[in-house]
Amino acid sequence: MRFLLTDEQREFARALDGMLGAAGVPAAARAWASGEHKPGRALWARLAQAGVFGLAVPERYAGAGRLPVELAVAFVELGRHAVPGPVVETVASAAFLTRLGDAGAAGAAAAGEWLPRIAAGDTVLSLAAGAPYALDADAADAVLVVEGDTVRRTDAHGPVQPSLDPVRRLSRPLGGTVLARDPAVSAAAAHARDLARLATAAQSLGLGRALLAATVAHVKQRTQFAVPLGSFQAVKHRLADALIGLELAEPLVYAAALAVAAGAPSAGREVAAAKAAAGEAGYATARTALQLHGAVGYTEELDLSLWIRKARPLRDAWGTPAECRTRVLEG
Amino acid sequence: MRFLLTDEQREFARALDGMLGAAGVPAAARAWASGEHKPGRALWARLAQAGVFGLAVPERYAGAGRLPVELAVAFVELGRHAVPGPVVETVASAAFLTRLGDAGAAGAAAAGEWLPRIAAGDTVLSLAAGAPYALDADAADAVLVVEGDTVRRTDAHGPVQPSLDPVRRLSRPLGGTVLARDPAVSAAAAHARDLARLATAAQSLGLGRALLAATVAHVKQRTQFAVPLGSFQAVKHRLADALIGLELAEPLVYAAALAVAAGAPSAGREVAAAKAAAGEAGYATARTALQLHGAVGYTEELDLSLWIRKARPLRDAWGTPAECRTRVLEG
Amino acid sequence: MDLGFSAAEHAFRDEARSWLAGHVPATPLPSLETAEGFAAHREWERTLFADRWSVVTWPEEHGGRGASLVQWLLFEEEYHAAGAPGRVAQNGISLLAPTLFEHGTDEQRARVLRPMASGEVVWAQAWSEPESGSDLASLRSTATRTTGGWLLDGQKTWSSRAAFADRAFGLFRSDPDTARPHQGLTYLMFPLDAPGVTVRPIGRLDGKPAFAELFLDEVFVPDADVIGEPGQGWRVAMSTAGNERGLTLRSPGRYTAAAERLAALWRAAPAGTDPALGGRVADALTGARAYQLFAYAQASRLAAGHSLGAEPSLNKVFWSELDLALHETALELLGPYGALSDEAVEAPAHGSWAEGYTFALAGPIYAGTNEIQRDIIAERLLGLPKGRR
Amino acid sequence: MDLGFSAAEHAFRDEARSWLAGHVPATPLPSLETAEGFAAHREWERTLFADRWSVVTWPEEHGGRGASLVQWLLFEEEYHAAGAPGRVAQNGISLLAPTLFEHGTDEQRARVLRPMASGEVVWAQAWSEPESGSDLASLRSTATRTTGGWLLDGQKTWSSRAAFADRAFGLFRSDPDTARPHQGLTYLMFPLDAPGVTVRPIGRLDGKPAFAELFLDEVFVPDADVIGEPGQGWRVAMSTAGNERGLTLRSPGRYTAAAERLAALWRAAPAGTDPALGGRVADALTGARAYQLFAYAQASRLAAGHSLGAEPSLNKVFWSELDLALHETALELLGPYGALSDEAVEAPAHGSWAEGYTFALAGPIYAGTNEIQRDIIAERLLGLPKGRR
Repeated sequence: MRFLLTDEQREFARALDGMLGAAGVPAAARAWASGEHKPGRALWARLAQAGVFGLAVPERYAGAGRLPVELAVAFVELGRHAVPGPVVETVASAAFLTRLGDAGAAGAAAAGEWLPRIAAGDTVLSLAAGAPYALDADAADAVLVVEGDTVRRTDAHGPVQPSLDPVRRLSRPLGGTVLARDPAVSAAAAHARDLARLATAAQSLGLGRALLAATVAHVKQRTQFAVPLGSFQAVKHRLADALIGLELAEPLVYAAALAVAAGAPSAGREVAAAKAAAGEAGYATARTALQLHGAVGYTEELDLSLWIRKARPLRDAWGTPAECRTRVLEG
Repeated sequence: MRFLLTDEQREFARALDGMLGAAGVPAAARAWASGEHKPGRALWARLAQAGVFGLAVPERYAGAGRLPVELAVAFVELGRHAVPGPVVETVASAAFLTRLGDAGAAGAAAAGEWLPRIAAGDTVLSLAAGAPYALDADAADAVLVVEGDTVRRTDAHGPVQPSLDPVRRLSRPLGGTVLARDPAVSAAAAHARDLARLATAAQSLGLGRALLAATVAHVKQRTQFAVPLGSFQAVKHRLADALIGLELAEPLVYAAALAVAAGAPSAGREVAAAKAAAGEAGYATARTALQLHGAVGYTEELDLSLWIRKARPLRDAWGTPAECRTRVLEG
Repeated sequence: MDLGFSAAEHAFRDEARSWLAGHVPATPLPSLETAEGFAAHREWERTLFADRWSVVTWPEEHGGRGASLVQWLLFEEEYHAAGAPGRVAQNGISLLAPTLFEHGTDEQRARVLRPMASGEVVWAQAWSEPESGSDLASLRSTATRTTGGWLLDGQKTWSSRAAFADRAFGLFRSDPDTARPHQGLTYLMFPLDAPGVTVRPIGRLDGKPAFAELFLDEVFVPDADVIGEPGQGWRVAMSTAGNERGLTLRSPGRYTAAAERLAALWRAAPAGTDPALGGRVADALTGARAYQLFAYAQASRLAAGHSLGAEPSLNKVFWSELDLALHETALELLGPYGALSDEAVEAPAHGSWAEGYTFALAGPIYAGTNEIQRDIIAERLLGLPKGRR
Repeated sequence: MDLGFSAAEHAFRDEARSWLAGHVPATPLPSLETAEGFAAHREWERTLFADRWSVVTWPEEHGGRGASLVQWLLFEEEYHAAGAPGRVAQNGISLLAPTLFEHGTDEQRARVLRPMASGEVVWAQAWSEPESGSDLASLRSTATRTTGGWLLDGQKTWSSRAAFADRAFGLFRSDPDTARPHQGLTYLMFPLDAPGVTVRPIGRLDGKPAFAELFLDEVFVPDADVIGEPGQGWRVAMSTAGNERGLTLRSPGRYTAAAERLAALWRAAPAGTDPALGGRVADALTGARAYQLFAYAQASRLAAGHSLGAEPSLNKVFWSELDLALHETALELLGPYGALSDEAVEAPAHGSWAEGYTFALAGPIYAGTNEIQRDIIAERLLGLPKGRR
């Protein structure tokens, strides 16, 4: 047992962190929110180049093999930098298509068509399964819509419904053509949902880490009543609680990734536990970041708002805490 | 509208407070916990003399008339002083017997027999309705046991089961004779339950007030790191939260008493809301008192333990917060 | 102890209810924090004022009804239960007007109050500065004596509604040489369209310009627009900061109405809704009722001649946390629709839950952060030692 | 990154499991905090020690197995899953022994460790004094030089298990003239049955004498029972206060086992049980798993040569709040039976939930209050400024 990231995994995280830190992500996110996807797509290409999407694609489809731990490592960084776009939905689609391909089902051809393109960063997919809206359908090359044993693909969607995180653009997928109608569809969708939960949990964790770091820096520098805000015990304790939440969520995320990697029967439960814990920790940290920044945290002018607004939708996407708790109880 | 206690009500509270403060209640409570009921019964007589039990007894049974507001005022003081014994159960029994008498039901004779004795402090009753245990059956003159449309009276009970508050002694009522079997029984029991909830909520409120006062006094006097404990912001904020909880629960308690007094259709809901809020506020204050007293708060040596241990059973007696919330939702 | 209302109170409530039933717009106005919505809300203030429902507690001479605080509470209950619009005149009415009543001149009251109450002149507050958030005594903007008045210089921020408002009020340092930071401040009213004023709107979390930064460069203010004595601004501002104003900043009616709407959401929730949300709905109902009753008790005490002291700090912490919990519960009950912004066509209830949530997020911050309020509660209501934090 | 266990780790776990299956008493021992229970638990320590399960991480020469921290974690999981008794030797093993390993002499280790591990000599800690709770540096009890040793005077309190224990260890002020309160303290071991020692048991909330006050009047302690250098006691005590010990104070196995029992309670709960409790059961399962994994990561880091620094403060806050939430949930699930004390004949699970709840209530207080721990987390892990509280 050596429950530590390897040097390679750490180096991968560091490299992504460095690349994203220099890539102007906040500007891309703001453009994305206004429906201008070009900077976001450029970022997407760089993520692909760094190998992020290939982590969800088997080697036979020109991916790196399915590597959930590395995927979690990557998505922590995507969360840390508040990367816009249907990144979770695209890797979940990859997982879905791979399973469909493995099952030799009707949609297997789609796996062959899309998976190499996903790995290369050429295809952006959204995915709707049991939810009325798809994320960023207006930016995606296609949306996969799963209902029971049926999966459709479509390029059409209803009017964009702005969400409380304007970078997350929601719309109803419309029409489309049936890719497959097969019992393997719902099994593949369940697996895709687990991968989506894992990736989202990792994003929440990275988002929370970034919010905590920004807030710690703020309260060290900002003075009130002639002393740094960070010298007030109420401020200290609130930040301590944020750290506890994030520190204890992190191992759940990586253990869940290991369980997914191993195909363990416990994977669904572990992913749900990680999702609930990381999502709640991320949201609690966002609330703390907002409160301790005060009015300035409540404006959209600071890039901080990109992080603050994303915490709650990430907490709820692909399984609210309540849904995840129910899943944990199922054992 | 004048939502303030009258001068008379305040004076009544002050008199009770003064009497109980001088009556050696902690010693009586400790004796009660060891099964020695004499000091507790002496206290009971003084409460009766002060008019407490008569507040639940109509004038025609030698009581003061049914006065739920004054009853709440009194039970705040009983809670503030952690008075031992089935005080709630006795006044709830009075409410039950009165209703039974009003309905002219089979048990009406019992009303005539017992109500004057309750008002006079000569009879201590316990009451079990929908719960396996009766409080202080070993100290009571009789236990009323309600099951559906039937009420029994009994003097027999199983072995005392010590509870987490050793002053609250629980046992199973055994056997007994049927007092009444009548549809009026369950209606009377529902009314008695509401009165029990109201009185218990008032006790929780008074208990919380006493715990807050004791803890504020402690943190002003106790120094750590060369300053009073009460100068630490974490301590301040925790006590501020306790005060908020109690201050906002108080008007719910009195409004519920007014609703009961008026026989308002909303009474059941209002009593439940008051019970949930006061019970939670009392328990939260007890946790705060324990934490801020530190190890000394965790001992049974301080009389404080009599208050700390009572907060949780009061929160749960006659309707847990969950049960009360369900009742609130029923409208 | 009596929760029954008098015949006059009942009559007042009934009159308010029937007026509201006849006048509240059938569909919500556009968001108050947009130019279009601001204009629509200004128009609504005019409607309210025309029938003397804008400022019910003010004397009749200024367009009010001389209503009691209890009547105001009842009016607010009816107002929010009717789903009536947000109040664009609120900053002036609840922050500036009490100061004018206590410290203003007859001339100021005659000139300022009616246009404030009718929405003709909308007021913004200008308290905060970039380096002075919770620590208001450290203000740096200045008022310099000039012929017939003062010249204002400096920067104010978080000025609510200033993006669209007409005038503002705030404290300025008129004597930089005083020993203590609370001294030498002067309370002034100034126009937002005057030469030297630059208004830079700031988008709040949802992008709407709910407040603004004000840059002031030799902005002339006549002596007639000083409230109270020059140099006494801190005392003038603080004398009406607590007490009744702490109660009237956010009326209980707002929360009782929202809690009822939340309970309706819960009753209509689809099968499979997290049952734990029921408990949170019950807590919202109970919390709103508790705050309502607490306010009744406070109004009763004020009517009996008592003072509330630091007690409104309790109100502030309580309503701000209630509001947030209530709206978080609502968004959860709405499931995937809870993620939509108020601008989404498909947003439930015309986006009012989303708008309410965004607004509630600011509650623990403005009007004295909840951390400051808890310090006040501990020190002034519980008597704990000051000084260390 | 690997959560798989090695063959040696698996074998160790299996051996522990089968030994426990054969030895754990079928019904729980009487409460550790009673005279009868103390004796029974002491006997259990002897049984553990006889088969080298008392102190698995110790070197074999002292009766251990030289087990790794990971093996210890696995042992603890098995131990608690098997429902094995509480550890009366715990204070000595987790608080005194690490200090002896680091600062003791060979003679001390040879003399003290085996009887400690076998339950023959049960140790109590004697840190706190009436005026020194969280502020340990303000100790007043003294150690005065005398021929061949020291004379102890003063008062200690909150000495866990001291009502029935044999010996105690603590810090004493040996040089009253030092400028700073952390200086001039000496770490000493002393007998509880010596002349001059008065032990006054203190009942905890449930009345059981879980700790005691110690009155010391010229109690002689030979030089052989000083640990480290005289005057260096603070450094000696603190050098092992954090790091591994912070992890080993409360093993994750305790909470994973309790959470599983809680989940069993939930599954067996009668119809009508508050559905919201399900979410809290899930949180307990998730919290226990999180702490388990967090400990695995810490053990991995320690094995890789890293230090944990102030990190155990995170553990302390987390497990103490988890423990309390878990037991509060259990009592709610038990309905009216949750009100019974562990001494009630009808108490569920032989009173273990009630006993666990009472114990959990102390968690946020002992071993450094959670307030102190949060200060440490903020200052040492987040780098926030010290000094003000």
